[in-house]
Amino acid sequence: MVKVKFFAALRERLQCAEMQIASQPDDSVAAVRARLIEQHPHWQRELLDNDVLCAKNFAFVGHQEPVRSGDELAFFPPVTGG
Amino acid sequence: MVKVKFFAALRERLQCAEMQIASQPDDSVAAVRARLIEQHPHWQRELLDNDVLCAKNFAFVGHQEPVRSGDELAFFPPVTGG
Amino acid sequence: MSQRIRVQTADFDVAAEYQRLAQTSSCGAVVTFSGLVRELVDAELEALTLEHYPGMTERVLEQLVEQACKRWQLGEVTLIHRVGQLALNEQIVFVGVAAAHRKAAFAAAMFIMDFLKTQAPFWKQEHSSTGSYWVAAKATDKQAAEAWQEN
Amino acid sequence: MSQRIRVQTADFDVAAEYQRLAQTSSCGAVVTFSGLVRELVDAELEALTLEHYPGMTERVLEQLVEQACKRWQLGEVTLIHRVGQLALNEQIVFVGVAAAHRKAAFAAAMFIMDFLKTQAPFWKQEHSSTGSYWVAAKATDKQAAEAWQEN
Repeated sequence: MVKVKFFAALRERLQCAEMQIASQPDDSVAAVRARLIEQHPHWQRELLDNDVLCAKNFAFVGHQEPVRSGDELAFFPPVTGG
Repeated sequence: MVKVKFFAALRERLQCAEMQIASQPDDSVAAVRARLIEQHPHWQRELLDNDVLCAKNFAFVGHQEPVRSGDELAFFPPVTGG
Repeated sequence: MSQRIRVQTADFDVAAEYQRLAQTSSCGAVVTFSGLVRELVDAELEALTLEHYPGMTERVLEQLVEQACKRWQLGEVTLIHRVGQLALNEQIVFVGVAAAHRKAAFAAAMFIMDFLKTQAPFWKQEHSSTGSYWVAAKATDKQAAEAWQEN
Repeated sequence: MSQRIRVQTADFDVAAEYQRLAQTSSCGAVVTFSGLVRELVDAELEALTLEHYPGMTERVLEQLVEQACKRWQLGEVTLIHRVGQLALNEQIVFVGVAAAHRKAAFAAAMFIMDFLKTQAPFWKQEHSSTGSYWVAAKATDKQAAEAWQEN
């Protein structure tokens, strides 16, 4: 399983802060995101937004990043701290 | 009369903090300095040092700056505050 | 080099943080930056909520401080960022840098703030008289962070 | 815009100065710089004497702050410089800038320090285990001030 978290405006729009999704062989961020959209078709526009950032195990990653069972993914909007 | 002040290392080397010197028609910083050296020949090396800065009435000036009776001139080494 | 990095709901005391930095006996220069909650231009701000990604935030802040320490000769760095609900005029973020030379202290503090603004997973939501809105990321912040890569 | 400029023998309180700057309700960014008396590399420093040119010093500091205020959008600027005899670890100089944006606050504080170092009539004399010496001006300080003219 892969843990998936959403933050801030994205969390509110998807109405989901955290979920689990089954991992697959040769999995990637892009593949996990595609399966999230399969399960929740109304998430498509939000998750495919070019501005959405992704982190794996607390570090920024690109969409081609490999994903394994036990990993934690997070999707979130551009950050606005400071 | 023109008031002349010296500061820091220059004050110590000339052994003079403040003095008065008679002003002359069409006077300038360079002319005052030349008269100071006439009166105190051993000041020549210190006062002709290229690093020495000059202020007239509390503002930096160049050596061609006109000088009149009542003005305050100051000669001092490069500043080192902060 | 010593580092002090905090993500906390509690307020911080700039006076105490400054004292800590000024005690570094080899450092003649101390630069501090404090960010505060300010009035909005177009609505009356009632409060600000700061959400963050626990676990990732601390890691990113540590990496920013480490990068600054590699880039400049620094004595001590403090980085504190608050989360949760903040009222008008409250303190949000503190960066303090003690260094032997002022140029390094200024540059490191600016570098940390510029990267924090684009890399650290914090999100601000403004609660104003007209509703609650997530703050949009600024293009100028992205440009400020990118400018460091050219040097 | 309000300015607070002081040349004094007494120490200053960074906490109080910060509080004053942080009260400027439209300014989300406060940057402070503090310069301290530090150990010498090659001798044991016992004390530092700061001489200045009363009358000119205040004028130059006012002009520096005014130039910064023309160049950037600033809310409040504080500039304090001590004179007289200072011991190891004592505070020498404080620059504090409150502004709406951090970039202006950082730039103005750096600008004021860079020009103060080359334009304000202060002179440091170090009293160390090996004697008393007037500090020599640094070429790097001159370069730092000149760099602003290129922008």
